[in-house]
Amino acid sequence: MAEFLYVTAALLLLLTGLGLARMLWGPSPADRMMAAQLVGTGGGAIALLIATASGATAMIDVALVLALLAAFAAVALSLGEPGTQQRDGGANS
Amino acid sequence: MIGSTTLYGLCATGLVAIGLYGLVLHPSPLRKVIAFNLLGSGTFILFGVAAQRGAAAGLLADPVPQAMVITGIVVAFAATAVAVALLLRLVESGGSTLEPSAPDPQDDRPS
Amino acid sequence: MSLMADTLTIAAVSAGLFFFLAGTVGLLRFPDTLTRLHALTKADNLGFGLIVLGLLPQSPDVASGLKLVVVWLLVQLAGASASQLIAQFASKGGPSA
Amino acid sequence: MSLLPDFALMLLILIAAVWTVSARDRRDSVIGFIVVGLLLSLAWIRLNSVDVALTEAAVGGGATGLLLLRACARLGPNETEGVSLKVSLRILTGVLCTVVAVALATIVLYPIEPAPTLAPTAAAHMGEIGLGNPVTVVLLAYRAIDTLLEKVVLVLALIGVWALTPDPLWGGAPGSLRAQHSSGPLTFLAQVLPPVGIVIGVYLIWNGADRPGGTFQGGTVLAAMWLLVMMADLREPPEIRLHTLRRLVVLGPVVFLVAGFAGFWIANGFLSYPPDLAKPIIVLVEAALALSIAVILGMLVAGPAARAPR
Amino acid sequence: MTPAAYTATEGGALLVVAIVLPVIGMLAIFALGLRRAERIAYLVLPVGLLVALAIAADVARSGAAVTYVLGGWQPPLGIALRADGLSVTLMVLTAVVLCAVGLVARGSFSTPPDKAEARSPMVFWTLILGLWCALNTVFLSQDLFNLFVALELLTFSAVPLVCLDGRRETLQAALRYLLFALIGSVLYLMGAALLYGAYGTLDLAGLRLLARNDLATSVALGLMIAGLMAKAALFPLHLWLPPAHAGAPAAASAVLSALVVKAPFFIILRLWFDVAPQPANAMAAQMLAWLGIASILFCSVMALRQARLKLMIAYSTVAQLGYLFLMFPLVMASDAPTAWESVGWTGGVLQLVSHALAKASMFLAAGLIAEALGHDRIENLDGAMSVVPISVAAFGLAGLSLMGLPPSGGFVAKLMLLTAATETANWWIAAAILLGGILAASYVFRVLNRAMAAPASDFACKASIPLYRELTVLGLAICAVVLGFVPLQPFAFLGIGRVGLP
Repeated sequence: MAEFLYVTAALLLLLTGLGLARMLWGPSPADRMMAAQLVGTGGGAIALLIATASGATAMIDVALVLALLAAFAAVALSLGEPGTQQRDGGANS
Repeated sequence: MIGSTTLYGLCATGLVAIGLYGLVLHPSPLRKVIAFNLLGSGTFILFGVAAQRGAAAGLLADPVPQAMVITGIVVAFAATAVAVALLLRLVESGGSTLEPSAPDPQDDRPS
Repeated sequence: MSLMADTLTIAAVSAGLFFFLAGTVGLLRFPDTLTRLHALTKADNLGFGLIVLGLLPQSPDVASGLKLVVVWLLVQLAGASASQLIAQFASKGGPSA
Repeated sequence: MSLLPDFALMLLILIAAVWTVSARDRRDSVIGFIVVGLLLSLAWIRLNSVDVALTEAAVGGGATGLLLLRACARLGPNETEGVSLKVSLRILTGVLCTVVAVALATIVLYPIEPAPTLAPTAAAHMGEIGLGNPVTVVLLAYRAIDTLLEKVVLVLALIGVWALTPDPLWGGAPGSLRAQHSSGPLTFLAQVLPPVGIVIGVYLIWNGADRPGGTFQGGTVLAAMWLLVMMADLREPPEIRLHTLRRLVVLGPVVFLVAGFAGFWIANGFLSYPPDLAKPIIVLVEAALALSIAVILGMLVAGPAARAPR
Repeated sequence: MTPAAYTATEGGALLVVAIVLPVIGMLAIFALGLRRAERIAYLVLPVGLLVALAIAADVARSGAAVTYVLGGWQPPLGIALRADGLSVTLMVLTAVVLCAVGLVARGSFSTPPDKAEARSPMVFWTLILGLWCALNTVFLSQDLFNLFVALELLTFSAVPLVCLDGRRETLQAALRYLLFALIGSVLYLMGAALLYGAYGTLDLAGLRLLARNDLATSVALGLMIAGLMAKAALFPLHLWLPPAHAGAPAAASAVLSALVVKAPFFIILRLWFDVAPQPANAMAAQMLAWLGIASILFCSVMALRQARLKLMIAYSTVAQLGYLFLMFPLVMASDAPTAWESVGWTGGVLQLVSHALAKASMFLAAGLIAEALGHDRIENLDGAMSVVPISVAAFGLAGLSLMGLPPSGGFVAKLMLLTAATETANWWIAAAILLGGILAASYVFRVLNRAMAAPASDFACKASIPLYRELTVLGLAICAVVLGFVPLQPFAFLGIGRVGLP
């Protein structure tokens, strides 16, 4: 069973890696952020798979933190403006 | 035969080289700070490799370098925070954040 | 019992992997930002859920199983919020170049 | 087992790193950096350093990304920033980086055998502390002075950030972190996630005594929850002159120092613990430190005061 | 192969106090938000000086290093603190300079009576205390990673001091300083990672016993020294220093120039003489010396060309730091039985100490002159002598040390270096020392000439300076002069604790 889970983790890593192409291609920041999102969830899943396969349950906590903070990058991205040359100087005035 | 630990050592080497390149050459401080973080990550992985190679006495990895890395990550975050605050203040005061000698025609001044 | 659990694990995890594959393909192949987003989040969340489902029978104790479920719930929540935020972000500036 | 997955992970990290340095737009670069951080936490799992993986997940994926993206939002997004164009300089730097990389790679490829390690020594003395997580024991007992001084570094960094406050605004609150357009999903997230996050943060701190986790990981998670609430505009950042805030910031270092000095009376010297009391003392110190870390990290991201005190 | 254990000595607990006391003061100022931040600082400064003197007395009396093992955990697992002759010398120097700076800064960084807390006093005093903790840790710690944390403490305390006034130029200088410092830190840390991978210890004494002459060790030490060079502003990595040190308020500049840049140099000394496998690499020593020579010549010429007094002094700092790096080949080529019995080593250390005193005095004097005249343009210094005569005198006395004229600590230091250079037939180094002295004389006299000139008819004094501030500055300058009466030979005190490590 462990072997199967390791192989799945490896395949999932490859898929995540393919998703990175979207980060390179873009074209908009939203597209790139999606790739980051995929790495976050995919990474969480990989951590869970390795944790179960190796029996090191502490690794589940890594997935827990990854999942908890998965939306953070998207939230932070939405602080800014999507594309135009604008400055968020008003936020602190 | 190269072990997986060695692979991560090579990964650290790559991160160091990439980070160093960006840190020296990028004219914009924000990009320098990002490159500094890459360089730092590479360095931390070097500690991680030492930790993994030092697995012994029933521990999966030597805890001492791990503790050092955690301390290092905290310090790197603090450095990033100070640098970011500094460069935001610089932009707000109307200054260019670019190195004065940089040939880049554009600067961070808001339009 | 163990055989049944293993079969469930293999089936569910494989299905999860398939949905991840679908999500990645969608992310790469779909023509514009919003459809890509849709494909990614739907497939991702399903995929993640199935993998968690598959891992549940393998978890050594109740606490770990519980944590798996919490992780799944968090990913659901994060996925839903993040996709909406990204969609809002993308539509704010119109289709950007 | 096959090396392929590790090789793939290494390749992905390097690709994301190259993108981070070479992207034209600075926000793209930050996204690249977040991806590197997420992938690195997987690498740390593979290096059997779960404590570090947790830290990297919390900091690389969360705090640093937030800090940098917020900076991008305030700087304005669309400035093209290529690498400096002077060819001679680029070649020189390239050569320098290659030399460093080759030297490091050679050292990595021909390690000392058997690898020197402190693991046996560290494991041998764990019984004197009574904690199960060796990394926590290193951080709070064997090398406690590093941790203590690192907390001082955090306080100094906070002072350094606050020092950038324009004089008339001193004592006031940092600028609001909220997004320009309030949005339903964000508010929802900020209402639902923090209770869970606080539980997880406390769990990480508590768990850190015996299993991977600890003050910094837990504290970062707590800080992230606080920041989320501030970003959703459910709370404003506090004024930096507030005494409560100041006291929370120094709470961790002060408790640590008191525990350290207590060692002169109840054990044999500064930062040493009596074996039967070691665990409660360390857990107490960890709790105080985590609280301070959460407050400091949140305020570091929030930045210098931008409004006059009320 | 386990290194000999450290044994905690009688007064070892004082070492902890030396490190922790400033932290307590800093946290107190930060947390209490007192009406007058400086009150706590004035409490901490004299006590800290007494602690440093007590440790020095202990070392002098026992003739051996004072040691403390933190938490009772033996290195390499734990961390040891150790004060030898060199470290206590620098600790006392630090305490003296900081106390003097504290006195002079009272005029510029007192909390206004109508406010509960003001920005610049609060920031200044907390950061000065943070610096003190960092410096004492650098001088005492025996662990390379702990030294990294100390270096970071130093960076985080020093950078905000540069941009205390919030002007655009100083913000820019601070940002550049921070970036250079960060490169330095990360290179240092990389070296530490390699050393840990090679030896499984970062304890100085342990490394000294184990150090091999192999690739990993050379690369590690090379990276660390390169990183520290960036922090110590050795040519050509000095670019950050002049704007940063010139932009900071005078009291902060004094600390930055006198003490902060010395800390990375001190760690280079430790690495070179306590860690590197002996004999050290002769080519590396020559290279450091050549960079030192370039620092001396290039930055002295730059100092001559500056229009602003503080910028001139800042360039002079880089030049004077260059002298420190001359000692490596001189010590290597000397035939003294140990490094610390050679004339070159003593001369280098003496140069470090006398420059610290002289430069602190000079920056403080420049600050007072600028306060009195309302500007620091060298061209318009006429009349300074009539307004702040004591400060101008202090500037001149401190200048003696920089030029290397008798009687001054700088004279003895440079004479020792010169002797060592001629003894070991390093003629280029000897020539650089002489030429550097002539250049220093030109830039110091350029200022003094203007300052002594009769005031212009429309001359107006902007502010009157209390006598105690001027006298403090003069006191520092006199200390630098008094160092000139030490005997011209290696001092046994600086060698205490260095034989038979640990």
